[in-house]
Amino acid sequence: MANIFPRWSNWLPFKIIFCLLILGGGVSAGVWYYLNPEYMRVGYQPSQPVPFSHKIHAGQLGMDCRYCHSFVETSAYSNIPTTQVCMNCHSQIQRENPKLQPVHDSWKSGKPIEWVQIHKTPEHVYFHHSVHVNRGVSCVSCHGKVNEMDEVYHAESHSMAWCLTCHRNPSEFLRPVSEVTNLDWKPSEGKTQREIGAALVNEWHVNPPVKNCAGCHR
Amino acid sequence: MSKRIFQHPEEPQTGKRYWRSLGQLQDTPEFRQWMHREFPQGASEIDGNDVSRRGFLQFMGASVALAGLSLASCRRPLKNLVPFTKAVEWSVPGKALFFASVMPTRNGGMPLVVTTFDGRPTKIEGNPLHPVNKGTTDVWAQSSVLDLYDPQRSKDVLSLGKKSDFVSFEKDLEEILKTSADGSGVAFLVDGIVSPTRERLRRKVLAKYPKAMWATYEPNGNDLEVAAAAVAFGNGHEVVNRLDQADIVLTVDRDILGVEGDIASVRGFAARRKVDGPKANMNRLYVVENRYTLTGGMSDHRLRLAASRSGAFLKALAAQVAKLSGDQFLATLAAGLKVVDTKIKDKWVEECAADLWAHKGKALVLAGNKQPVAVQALALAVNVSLGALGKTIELKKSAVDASASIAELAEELRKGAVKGLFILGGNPVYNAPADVHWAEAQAKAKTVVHLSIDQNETSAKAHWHVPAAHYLEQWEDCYASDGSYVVGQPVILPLYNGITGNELLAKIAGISADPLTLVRDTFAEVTSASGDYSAVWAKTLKNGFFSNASAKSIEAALRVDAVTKAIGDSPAASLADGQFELVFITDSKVDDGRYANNGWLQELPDPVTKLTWDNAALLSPAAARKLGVDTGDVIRLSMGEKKLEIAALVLPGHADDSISVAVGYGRTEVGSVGKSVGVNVFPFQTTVDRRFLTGVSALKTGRRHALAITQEHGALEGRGADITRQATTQEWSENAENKDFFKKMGIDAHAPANFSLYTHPPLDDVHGWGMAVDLNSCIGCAACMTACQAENNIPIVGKEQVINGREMHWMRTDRYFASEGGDADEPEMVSQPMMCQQCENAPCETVCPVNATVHSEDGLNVMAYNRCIGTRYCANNCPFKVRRFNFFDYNQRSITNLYRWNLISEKGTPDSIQMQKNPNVTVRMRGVMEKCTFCVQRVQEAKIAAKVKSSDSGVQPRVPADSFTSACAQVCPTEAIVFGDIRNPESRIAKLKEDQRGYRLLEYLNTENRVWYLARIRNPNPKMPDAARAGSASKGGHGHGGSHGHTSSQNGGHA
Amino acid sequence: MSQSRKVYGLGAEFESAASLMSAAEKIRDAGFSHWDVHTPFPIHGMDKAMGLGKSNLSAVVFVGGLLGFLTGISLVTIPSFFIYPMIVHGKPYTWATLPAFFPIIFELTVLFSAFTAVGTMFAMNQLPRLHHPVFNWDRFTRFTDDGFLMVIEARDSKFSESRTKALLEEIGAKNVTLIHD
Amino acid sequence: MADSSVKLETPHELVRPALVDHGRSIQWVTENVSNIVESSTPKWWLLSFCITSPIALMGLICIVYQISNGVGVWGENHPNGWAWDITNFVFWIGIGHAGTLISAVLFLTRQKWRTSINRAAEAMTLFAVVCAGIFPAIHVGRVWYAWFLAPIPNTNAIWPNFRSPLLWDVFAVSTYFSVSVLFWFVGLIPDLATLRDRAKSRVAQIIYGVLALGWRGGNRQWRHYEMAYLLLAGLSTPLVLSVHSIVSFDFATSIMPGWHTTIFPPYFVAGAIFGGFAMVLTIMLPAARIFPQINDMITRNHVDKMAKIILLTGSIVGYAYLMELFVAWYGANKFEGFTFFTARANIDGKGWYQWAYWIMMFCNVISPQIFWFKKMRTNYVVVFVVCQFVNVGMWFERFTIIVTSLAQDFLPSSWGHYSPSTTEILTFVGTFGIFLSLFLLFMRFLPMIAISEVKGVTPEADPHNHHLKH
Repeated sequence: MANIFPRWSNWLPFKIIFCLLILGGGVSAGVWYYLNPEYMRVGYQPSQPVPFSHKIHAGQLGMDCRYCHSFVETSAYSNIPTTQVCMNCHSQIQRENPKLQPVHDSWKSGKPIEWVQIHKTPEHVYFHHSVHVNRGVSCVSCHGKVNEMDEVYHAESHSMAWCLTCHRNPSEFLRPVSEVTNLDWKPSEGKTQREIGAALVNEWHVNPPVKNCAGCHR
Repeated sequence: MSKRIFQHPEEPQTGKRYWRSLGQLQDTPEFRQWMHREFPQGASEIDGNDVSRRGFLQFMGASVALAGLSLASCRRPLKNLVPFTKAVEWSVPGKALFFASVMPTRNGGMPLVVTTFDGRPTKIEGNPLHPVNKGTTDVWAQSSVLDLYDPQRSKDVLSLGKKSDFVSFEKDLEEILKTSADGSGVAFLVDGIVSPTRERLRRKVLAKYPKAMWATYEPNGNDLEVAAAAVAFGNGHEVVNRLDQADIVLTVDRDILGVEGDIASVRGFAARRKVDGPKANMNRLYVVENRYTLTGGMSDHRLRLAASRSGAFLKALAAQVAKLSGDQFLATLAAGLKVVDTKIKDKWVEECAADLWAHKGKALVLAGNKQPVAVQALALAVNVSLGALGKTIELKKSAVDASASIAELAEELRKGAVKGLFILGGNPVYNAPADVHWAEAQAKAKTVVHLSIDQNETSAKAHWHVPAAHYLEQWEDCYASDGSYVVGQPVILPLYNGITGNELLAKIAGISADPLTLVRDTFAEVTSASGDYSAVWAKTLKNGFFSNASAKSIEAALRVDAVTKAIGDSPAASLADGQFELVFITDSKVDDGRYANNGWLQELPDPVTKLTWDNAALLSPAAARKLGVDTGDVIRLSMGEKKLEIAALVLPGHADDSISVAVGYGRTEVGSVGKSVGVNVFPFQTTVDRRFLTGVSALKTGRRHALAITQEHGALEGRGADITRQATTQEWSENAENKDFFKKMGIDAHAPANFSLYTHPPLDDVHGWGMAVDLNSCIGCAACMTACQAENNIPIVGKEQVINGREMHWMRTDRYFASEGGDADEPEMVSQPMMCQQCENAPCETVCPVNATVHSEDGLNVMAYNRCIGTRYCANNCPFKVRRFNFFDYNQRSITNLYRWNLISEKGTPDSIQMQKNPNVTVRMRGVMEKCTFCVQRVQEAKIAAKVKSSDSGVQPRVPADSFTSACAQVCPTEAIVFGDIRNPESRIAKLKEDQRGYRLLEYLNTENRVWYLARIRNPNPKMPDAARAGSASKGGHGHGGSHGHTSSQNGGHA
Repeated sequence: MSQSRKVYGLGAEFESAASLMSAAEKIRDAGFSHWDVHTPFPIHGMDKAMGLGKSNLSAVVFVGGLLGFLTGISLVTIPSFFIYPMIVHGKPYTWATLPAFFPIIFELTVLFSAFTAVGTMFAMNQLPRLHHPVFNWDRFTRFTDDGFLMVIEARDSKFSESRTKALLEEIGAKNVTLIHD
Repeated sequence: MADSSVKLETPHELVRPALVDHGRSIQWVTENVSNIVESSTPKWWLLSFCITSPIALMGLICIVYQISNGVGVWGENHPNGWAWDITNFVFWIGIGHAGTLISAVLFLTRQKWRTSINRAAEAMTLFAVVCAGIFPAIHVGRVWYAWFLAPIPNTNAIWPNFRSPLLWDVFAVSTYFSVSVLFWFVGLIPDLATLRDRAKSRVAQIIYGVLALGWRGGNRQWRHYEMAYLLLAGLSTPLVLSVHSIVSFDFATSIMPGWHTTIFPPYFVAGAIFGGFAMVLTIMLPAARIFPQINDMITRNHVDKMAKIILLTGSIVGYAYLMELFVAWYGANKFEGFTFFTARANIDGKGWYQWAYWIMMFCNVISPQIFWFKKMRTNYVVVFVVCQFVNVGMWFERFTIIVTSLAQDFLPSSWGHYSPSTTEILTFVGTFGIFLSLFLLFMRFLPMIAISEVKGVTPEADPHNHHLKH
């Protein structure tokens, strides 16, 4: 009887295995990279109905975050400002600017401006703004340098692992409560973030939930 | 990642919307309309659909409209944040607002504080400032929030069953009134709510139409009690029972702690059950009743006796009391009461009377409020003889004028004298006494206007049906049972265009004023305020009530002649041997049928029978043997022409010659929840036989009917000393110094000390949450279960799934019947609330393969729903079986099509039901395990508040002692459940857990529970014939509570 | 099977396991090194008859098993002890609690060992190898039925077409055939 | 033959019965085993497959329905979080023990009679493990999140709980399945080579050729092959013991009365062997009837030995049952006592599932006692009937353990009955369809007797038996 298989078939199994390994590795790497909040969320920058520039308002004009997001210190939610808030200034300033037309329209008609949501907490996660901003977690830690964004984008991944980096090690992120809305804050000369943070953790008895699932999942 | 401008494509108008389809099938015009009215500034512009639960939360500051996910935006769906255009006062997105309000009930208003999130009420609590309930509520108040959102509530004005509108109705209303200038031919039938504004408007209406007829009907009302008080003390007198003043209480066929009492009685009783030691002045409760009730469950001595023999019992008792007191008059009265049988246990009556007499001035006898007037009057006479007047019973002036009865109104109707009939609330077509033949009578009226919150049997037979506003939707007022004036503030605009009865009355009286003005005017009248009373008003609104000085108790003497006459005129109730009496009991859930469409109430197990979604014929084991039936067998009850087929439910401790059936079931014109639930027994009830009907025969039919009973097994199986520990006052006094007396009972008496090979990981939070449940004051009313359901978004599962054993209640009230010899005829009843014990060494945790349930540093067994894959292993390994599994997608699927193939059946919940959900608690999906969390959302909010308060001050954030509590503890009318921080020495729980009576369940398992039960104390009268049986529930088997106590007292020194 | 192709070796057939065994002893003694016997089942004692020692597969499997053991220990301890220790059932994460982790460590040890054993066996046996010169011998397939075959490879230094053939026939071989590559 | 008569006769009681009857030659073995695969599809096979495969399909449809609607379509409820699902899992996984046990343990203990049954038994093992694996996989509420069980780094930074017996199960069952597949496949290689070399059609040549991996049967290959086989056997033995021990830990490490028992691991393992052998016989006895030619390889001697093992393990199981009762009495824990004496044995009439307990007792303890008699052990009908009792009894053993402990546990208030739903029953029936379909496919396309191993135990294979070959 002759050989059933030609000579080249001897390498075939190894070639197939090699290809499968490459494919499997590629798929894993792809899933790892693409199906990750780091990819899925970071960089999301929808266009908004009003080309509101945080860079101008919070950056150049130096407005405090809390002027518009007024309930961030008291509520779980950081509210989106009402049209009224816009009109506080824009009834006087830049009245003719066509970019502001939707705001004026809203004010006149009473129809709200429909902003596009960027940061979305999953339904099973209970994030509380006020407890963070009142305990020295800056806006910039989660939202990035909004004061440098013309149009806001998703700056951080907001995955659970990402949350835990701070919950496990708050000293890497904390700053004095007065500097929370100062997005450009840097540790003062001669001190590192870790030193400042560690001192604050100690002084304020900071003890974020780490093992307590119910801290965020109720 | 580089920044990318992301241009969401235009959403196509007909685009498929499949991203989170929570409410999209419910894009009903009503909902849109409602939103338009509620949020006129903005929200109406948003599509009404796709409002997810938490999305709704963001409505005020940031409403969310979800758009369909089109292919071009596969990265993430477009979601909009829609703020108001103008800020709304008080509104902070994400924060709850609390409003004081009141729930009108026939026993007076229940003062409330309503929690609202962004304009939608989600939870009801008692008003902590009000002396009547001190922040506690009951089952019905808790469930009423679901009624508000009932998607099947009445939404439209109906004219002869066809949709109409208010304009046409008003036109017709004028027509009716035009025909009768003086009110002749106009009649009103109202329910039993005591509202000052209604009273004021009534007078206005009657002033304008002096010949109009005003009748009241409340099927489960206390009209006979009022009548008895009128006989005894004169018209306009009402009796107030002061259980807090009574050392000895005797109830005869009166479920004073259950459906025939009010929260004031319950709290008064419980106040005397809070014992800190064997010397405490605990009251003693004698109960004579035909079936086990919550009152019977709390009794120290219980005599089971057919309801129709109550008169005979009271006769015997009165005779005894008369003998002891030498009160000749009482002796005459007792002799005057006609009774047929004398099957009363003489010794029992003698000793009971002796005990009452021995506590003269501190004794209270309560007769059933639906017993014949003569019986009730005799009971009042006994009380007078016992010196109760002014001490354990007080008299007050009735807040309402006397009205005609429904029978009198029916008579007028039959005469054809009534042209326009206004029925405000109620459902007489369904629940009027049979001999009134109401439906027939009502048909005689030319025009019938029916105002009610739902379209019921009466609406179907009325010419006009007008939707009523829920009490949370409109301004109302009430008198609380202490006489204080309570304001009902609306917390939401009427969802379905309902109006109040007051509005209608005002219209008839020709007053054009909005409901607020109507109430304010009444307020001015009640408080006799003159000039600018806005400050008083504002304070009243804030506090929710105004203490009314005019509600003080009054004095009156017993009207000897009237009582003698009433007793003499009363016919004898007879119960022949071999026949049954049929007892009409007030249902603890649907009441007179009004709550039939409330899923929470339908699924709430009856505190005694544990029956859900049904009513049944309760009978004793002996009667069941006699009829050859068991639980679930359908029996036929017949009385003359009337026949009724209903499933039997064998209830230990029931009187043998008695069958009890709850009224309020078998509604026909009702929403889908209440449809074909139970059997209607109102056709058996007559104006005379309000409580019982003698001479009923019962027959086995041979058919079976599946009853959904949540607790399959009611016996303790000799485990009473392990699970429900008890001692008598005597046993306790003997062991007063033994710290371990209650801790070493049952298996714990001889199990070796626990030890572990491991050191427990530190639970090092500054807080440690714990709970104590005082079994001595817990009456088992199940208000905690409903509160938990409302707070924690617990779904209902429907009758079929309850039968399958899948009810979702996180906490249950276990009810055991136990007796030493297994005597099912004379058992003791014990109730025990059972929730997650939050074991420090939680057996459920280690078995979870995915770490979905772990422990928090503050001592909670926490459950991360989103991590759960649903192996159910944790539930299996829970010794208390308190974990609940979502066998189906109860929040996405109607309970009627759970078995339809998922892929082809409808999903989604009505928006209005979603609006009830607590935004701070995850709504769980199918396949997920859930359980009591000690209301971790409240814990977290409290901790967050403490942290926010501490901010950068450097003060250790710490939740102040007893500054918040769990939903079950908050609602508990007897304050039997106490929740708090065991690490805070000032908290109540820290003290209670050290109580001598404190024990933890199954201590020998070393689970280190965080729930401490405080053992129940029985206070038997040693002279009573049944005194030796007291506490028998925790005897039998290995664990004899008492005797082991003695053993452990010897061991105590070594331990 | 053209004659011009390279010679792979000589194939020979024997009557029984016993005769093959004695033939193998003789070939061994003749000092051949690149040869093999092909049998329907492993013949007890043939290793010795061919002058082969014990397979050293077991040593490799030990290493594989050890790797599995270490993987198991790391897998169960690193996340639970170091990355995210949680409070579960009141039990600490200390080495004293290792028994509770042992089942997984054990299973991984077995799993790794088994895969190592099979993988190494394949490697040592050069499997899979679908094409092989011996299959060119048309009587070769008898080894899966009841044939007791011997193949001496041409690359053996002692190999000589004629002399080896004679040797084989002398020790009882039948159907001695030249196998081409 | 005449020469040997001169030698000393071995006393007849010490003569080991031949492992292959009628002195069949090794060529006969090749021919008769391969023939089963090579002959045209028999009618009975088509008929059987037409029955089993729709049943399997029905099982799969039930599974899809259950996954899409929720676990609620089963009968599990609140006290009874597990019932049929885990009963079926343990039942199947128990059956899945016999194959590896026969292959590995009997191999290590040099029980050569194993050779004719090990292939089919191993195949049965694999298919039983497939059926077993279905239940824990689908009994979870959210199957699509079952990947949470795998220790993969993830953006939630959460890991599985390595101390959960269920996770041990995941590792044990998947390891067991993988190792069993390897063991089975390694054993198959020489026989696949036989089929390859006998194949007539090109397709069969390629399929069997690829599967045989180019096996050449050289002694240099056999040398490593045998070592690998020995090592796999050595690894499988503790593995097979560990798997059912770990399955028993699901119960033993819990705190439920009736579950919390140190006796469980050996008791479960013995029970698994017991039930597994019964299932092997359940399948092999009809097979031996259908294929008379294999009767010379699967002899009465084999059946006798397996019946003895059933008797032994059945008695161990019986001992365990009695010991549980004794400990429950001696331990004086009322909850334990209740579970055993009331919930299971129902001596006071308050138990709910006494029928399951007494079926278990009769089938597992009483019925195998008939195997004390050799006549019974070698009567195929009796053996088959007893094996059916054992199969039923072992199912009820798991049912008794799981349901009685849950239905009536610590607090009487939470007690609740359990009854299976139609979907649940059909799913279980469906797994029989899957099991039998797979086994039929195996019988049709793979050698159901280990050809090379059987050849190895024929007298012909003895290299010192010169005179037998003529």
